Amino acid sequence: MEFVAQHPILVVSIVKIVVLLFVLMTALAYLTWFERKVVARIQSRLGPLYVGAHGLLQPLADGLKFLFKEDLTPPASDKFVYILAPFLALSLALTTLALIPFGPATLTILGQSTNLGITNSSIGLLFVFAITSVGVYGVALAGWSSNSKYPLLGGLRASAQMVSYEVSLTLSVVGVVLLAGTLNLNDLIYAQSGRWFHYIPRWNVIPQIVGFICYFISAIAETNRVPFDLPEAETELVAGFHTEYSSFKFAMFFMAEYANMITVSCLATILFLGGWLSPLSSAWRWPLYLPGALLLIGGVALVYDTVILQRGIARIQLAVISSIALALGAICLIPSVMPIVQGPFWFLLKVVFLLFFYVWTRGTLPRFRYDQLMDFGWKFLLPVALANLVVTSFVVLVLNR
Amino acid sequence: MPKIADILWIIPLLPLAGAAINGFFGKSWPNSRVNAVGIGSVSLTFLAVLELVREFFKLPLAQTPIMKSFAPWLVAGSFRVDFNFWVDQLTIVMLLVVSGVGLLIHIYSTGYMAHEGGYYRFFCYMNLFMFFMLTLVMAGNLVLMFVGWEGVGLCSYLLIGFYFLRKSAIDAGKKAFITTRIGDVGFTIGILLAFWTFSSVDFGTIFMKVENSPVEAVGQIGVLTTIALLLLAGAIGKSAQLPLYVWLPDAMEGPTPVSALIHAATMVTAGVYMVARMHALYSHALTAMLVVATVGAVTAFYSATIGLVQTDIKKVLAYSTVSQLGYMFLGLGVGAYAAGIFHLMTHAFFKGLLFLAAGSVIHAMGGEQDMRKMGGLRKKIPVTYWTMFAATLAIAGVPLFSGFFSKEAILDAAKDGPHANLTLWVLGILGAMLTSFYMFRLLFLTFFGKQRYDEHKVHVHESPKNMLVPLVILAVLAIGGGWFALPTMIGGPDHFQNFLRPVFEAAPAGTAAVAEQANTEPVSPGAVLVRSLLAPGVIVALIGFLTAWWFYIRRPDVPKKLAQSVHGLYTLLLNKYYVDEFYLAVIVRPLLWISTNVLWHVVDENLIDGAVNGAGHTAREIGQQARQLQSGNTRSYAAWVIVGAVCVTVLVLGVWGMVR
Amino acid sequence: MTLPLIMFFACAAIAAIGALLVIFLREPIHSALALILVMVSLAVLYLLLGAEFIAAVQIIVYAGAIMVLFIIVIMLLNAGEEERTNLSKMARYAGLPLGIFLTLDLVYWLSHAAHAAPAATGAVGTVGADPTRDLAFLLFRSYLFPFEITSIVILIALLGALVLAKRDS
Amino acid sequence: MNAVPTSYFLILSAILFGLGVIAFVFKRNIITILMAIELMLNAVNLAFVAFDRANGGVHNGWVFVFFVIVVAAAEAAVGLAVAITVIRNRQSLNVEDMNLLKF
Repeated sequence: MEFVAQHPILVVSIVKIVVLLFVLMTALAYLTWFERKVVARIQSRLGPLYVGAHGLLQPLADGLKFLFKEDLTPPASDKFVYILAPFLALSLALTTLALIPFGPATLTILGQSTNLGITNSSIGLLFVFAITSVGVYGVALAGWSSNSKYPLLGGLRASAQMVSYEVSLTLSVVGVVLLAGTLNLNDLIYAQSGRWFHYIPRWNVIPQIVGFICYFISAIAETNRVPFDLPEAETELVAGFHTEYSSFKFAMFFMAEYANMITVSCLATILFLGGWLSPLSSAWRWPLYLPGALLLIGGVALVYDTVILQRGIARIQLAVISSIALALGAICLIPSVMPIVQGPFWFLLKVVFLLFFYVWTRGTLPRFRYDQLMDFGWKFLLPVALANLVVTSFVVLVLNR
Repeated sequence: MPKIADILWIIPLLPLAGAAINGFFGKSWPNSRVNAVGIGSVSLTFLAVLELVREFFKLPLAQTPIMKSFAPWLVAGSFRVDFNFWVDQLTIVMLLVVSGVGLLIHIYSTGYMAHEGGYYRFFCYMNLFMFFMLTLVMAGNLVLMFVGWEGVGLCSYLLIGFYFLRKSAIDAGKKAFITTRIGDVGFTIGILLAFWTFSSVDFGTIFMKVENSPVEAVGQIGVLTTIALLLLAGAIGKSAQLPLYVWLPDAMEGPTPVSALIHAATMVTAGVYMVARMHALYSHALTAMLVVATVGAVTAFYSATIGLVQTDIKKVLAYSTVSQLGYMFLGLGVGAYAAGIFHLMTHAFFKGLLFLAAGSVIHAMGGEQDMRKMGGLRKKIPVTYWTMFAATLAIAGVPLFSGFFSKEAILDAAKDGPHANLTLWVLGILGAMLTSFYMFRLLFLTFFGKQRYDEHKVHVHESPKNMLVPLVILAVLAIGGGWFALPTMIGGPDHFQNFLRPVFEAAPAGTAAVAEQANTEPVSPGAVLVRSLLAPGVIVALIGFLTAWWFYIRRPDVPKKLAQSVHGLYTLLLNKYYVDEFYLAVIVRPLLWISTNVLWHVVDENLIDGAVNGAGHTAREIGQQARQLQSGNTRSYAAWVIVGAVCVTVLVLGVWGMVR
Repeated sequence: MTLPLIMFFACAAIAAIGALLVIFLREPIHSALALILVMVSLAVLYLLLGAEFIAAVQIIVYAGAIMVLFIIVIMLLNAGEEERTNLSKMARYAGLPLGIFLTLDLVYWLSHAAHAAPAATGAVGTVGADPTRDLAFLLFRSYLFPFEITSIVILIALLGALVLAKRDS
Repeated sequence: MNAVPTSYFLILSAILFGLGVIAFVFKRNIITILMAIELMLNAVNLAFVAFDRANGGVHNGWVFVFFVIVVAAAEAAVGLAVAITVIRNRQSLNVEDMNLLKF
């Protein structure tokens, strides 16, 4: 016990990890809900509706279903690897988030000032890439260990695709690193603080627009999302690498995928959209109230919804949610809390925006053919990223002169 | 413009370039372009030489000879050979002769070879020859000279065997090459000995050291004499003296311009030039001098006798060349170096002319070389006739013609020079008589009397311009080439010898000879004139002429009678004293036998092959055993790698540990 | 017993075990996984040595690229269990003892070398404020030429691999 | 907190290297043999980094690790390509079947 006392950092980290994990899990669950809703709207459907008000309990139902389904393991499969694969996938996907700073270093726990994020490595960015690069194994091993045709092909495709797009992913980011001159994610964000002409925020999106686009495209590919979701192309190989998986192992892959989405979105936010920095001029004071105000408005809206529209169980549920929203709004308006909330608020806002973008593409774009995919990755994306890098470095050189 | 003296190497390099260009690209070129390259290069050389001469005359005597080293060539310990050139009066003369006559003969060849195959090849070889000859002449040390020496030998071989489809031509080529090589063995040893003695091969050093060493009297064989004799061996081979003259007559297998340039004007005189160049050495080795003189005189007489009865026009000229070379050696041998060189020059003119004229005759007769099938050509080909006539007068030593002066100078030196030797002089005189006889015989047989050829078969025609022009020029030279010495006829100085004096005055004998030449007892010019006109040489020349006239114009039947009456002698002469047969029996056959039965079947097959095969066999045996290691199993290899690694670690770390 | 020591021993144990597994597992893919395990633990050790950058590169290149390549190849050839043939006497009788001997030898000497070398500087971490920056300067200033050469090496390897593996049809 | 002595790392690297060597001899599967090589390289890298820390100052050791990694990547690419071709022709992964290169 005194060992722990010697190392309070451990305690702090553990606390942060637990909190983050809890938040993240819920986020994952509701990301699925979000996606289904949005896609439904795009396809002019209603989406999940019956489980709870606005289908808000749908994720919960899904989770239960996954838990209670029979867990099949193909007899011919390589048991160890078969089981290992999904754990690998999910754990790696979650690990990445440990490096994401959600807000400036303002929090103080157990006398230790720490930032809103689990670690703050001096080369955080590299570690993020390191972990994402290892993320391939989950898929590949899953494909191999199932010892069946479709998964094998899916796995091969997935690994090939991820390896190829990782290259352009990394390259597209180097521009930003050049501009900031650091690999530390916090410093990367701080490097974007400031304004052009007092109003336009100094985010990297503007100078690095090409890099941003490259990054986002390869990020989609990296996470095997539409239109790059060949590894699980239903029409060609049933469900790709996780064909043989069922119940909770499948769920793990599922969660891993969404976790990855969140990760890359967070990264995009940090690298290109100025992380937790507020887009509004710090000269004004009213933006400080924004989070609380929005939450209150949301809560009020929910109350109205509860009272007028909903009936039965949904009412209770919505009542709970709306009260939570109102409470949170109230907390956010407390002066001491207000500044702490700013960072996460903007951060999450941006991430959500990017996630919406993800879903949007899925809703609209058709799937690539495999050779097209490879050609696109190697013959278009990579050169563009390279060119961007060259130009950027040249400009940096000139400006530093 | 840089002074030629500073870029001497340009002179030999120009023809080399020509040779290279023609050799590489000439095959597909029209004759005109080949001419442009071949003749262009040579004429440029000639101009360069002229420029050099101009500069040379501008130089004060103190600065001569010009010695320039352009690059180190062979450097091994104390042995050092440079590409260095040596230009003095002697070199100047040789340069002028070589490049001038060479140029003329090149021009002549364009006409003579016009219809031959391998035109470009011919000119390539000719240019190459020019290159080597110029190197030989300008060389500043023995080794470089030897390069030129061997080079011209090579070219002569190539050109003799020019019609390589004719076996006789090839054999003649081989014969020339091998015979001269025999002499060159001596030459090589001579060079080595020279280096061993003087610890240098540069002329400058050698001459200096020689000057400081005592003169070796006759019969005293010291190192200088040995060197001189060894070098002489090479000279004898190259200049076709007894006993190595046999290759020259056969060399007539080559095209006539070749005979003119190489086997009359330039290459064969290389020996003479060499001896003259090394005169310092010879003047200190009197035995060698004597040998030189003897060889020269004997050869002069001997080959003249053979010349008497030859029927092939070129053969006659060949033997006359040999005998004339003999005269040159005689001159050198009696210490009249200048005279020898003088004769060399004049001979280059008139003998070159004779050959070219003969070539023109052959050309006219459509390839016929036998004089018995000619005759009465005087009207048909006047230019050739007149030029040849002039040349004949020159070689016969008729007063006022070039040959006269040079030959007289030599004979005088032989009669009452410092190394005078009456027997040799007598031989010389007799040789001179025979010379004039066979030359006029040639002239009469060819151009006078009734035609002995079939009018309808052979269409006699004068040669084209580009052949006649060189003839005429050479004729002028053959007549006037000797007029440097014109004053001597009235007791005046000999400009040629005066010009060469700086070179030879080093040699006591030479100066003596020259001095003697300069002041014969001061009597009235008229007396001197009379004496020189009544010189024995002139008289014998006259006798020769009259006999020839008697035999072949007045009484054409006499020769046959004579031949029958002294039949034995006649056949002996006709078969050249059976020397070739003798050599064949005594030298060639045994050599062949030995090399076949001993060297080949015993030494080569058993010893050498045995050794080589044995080595291979052992290697294979070892390999047979060792290859078992290579199991082809990668894991074994891996294991071996580890073995190596262990050895290295143990060694390195162990040793390192010890050290620490 | 301090935190770094604990971490060291943990990772060392994992690495050693992983290496052993590489030897004893027969399924190539299992060996590959074991190797990945070794690499990752090595990466952690690098962190312990304050070489963050190297650690990251270790994971990105080795675990993220090279081993992925291995696994893809294994999947392509779908390599099964390796059969235990024993054709090479050399490997059988010389290989193991020599290998072990080499190991012990190295252990012995290296431990001594360490004693010879200056004792480990106190804090985990490095001298320069930003070691990564130092490394960058080293790579692009002092070692620029070798660096460029390595790029050429990579290029050649790329082409070679392409030529070799391309099925000529 | 005090650091881990350098010699520990070195010993570990020695052990790993030795295991790599043994694997190199004892595996029959080409691909595994290539892995063994990778293992050895890793061991060497560890030694490099350890020594680097021991010497402190400028991080020359890291640079070498860098180059080693590059070479390893190249080696893996080419090696696997070779392996693939060989396997295609011999229809076997066992190096002991690839014994044509002998005598």
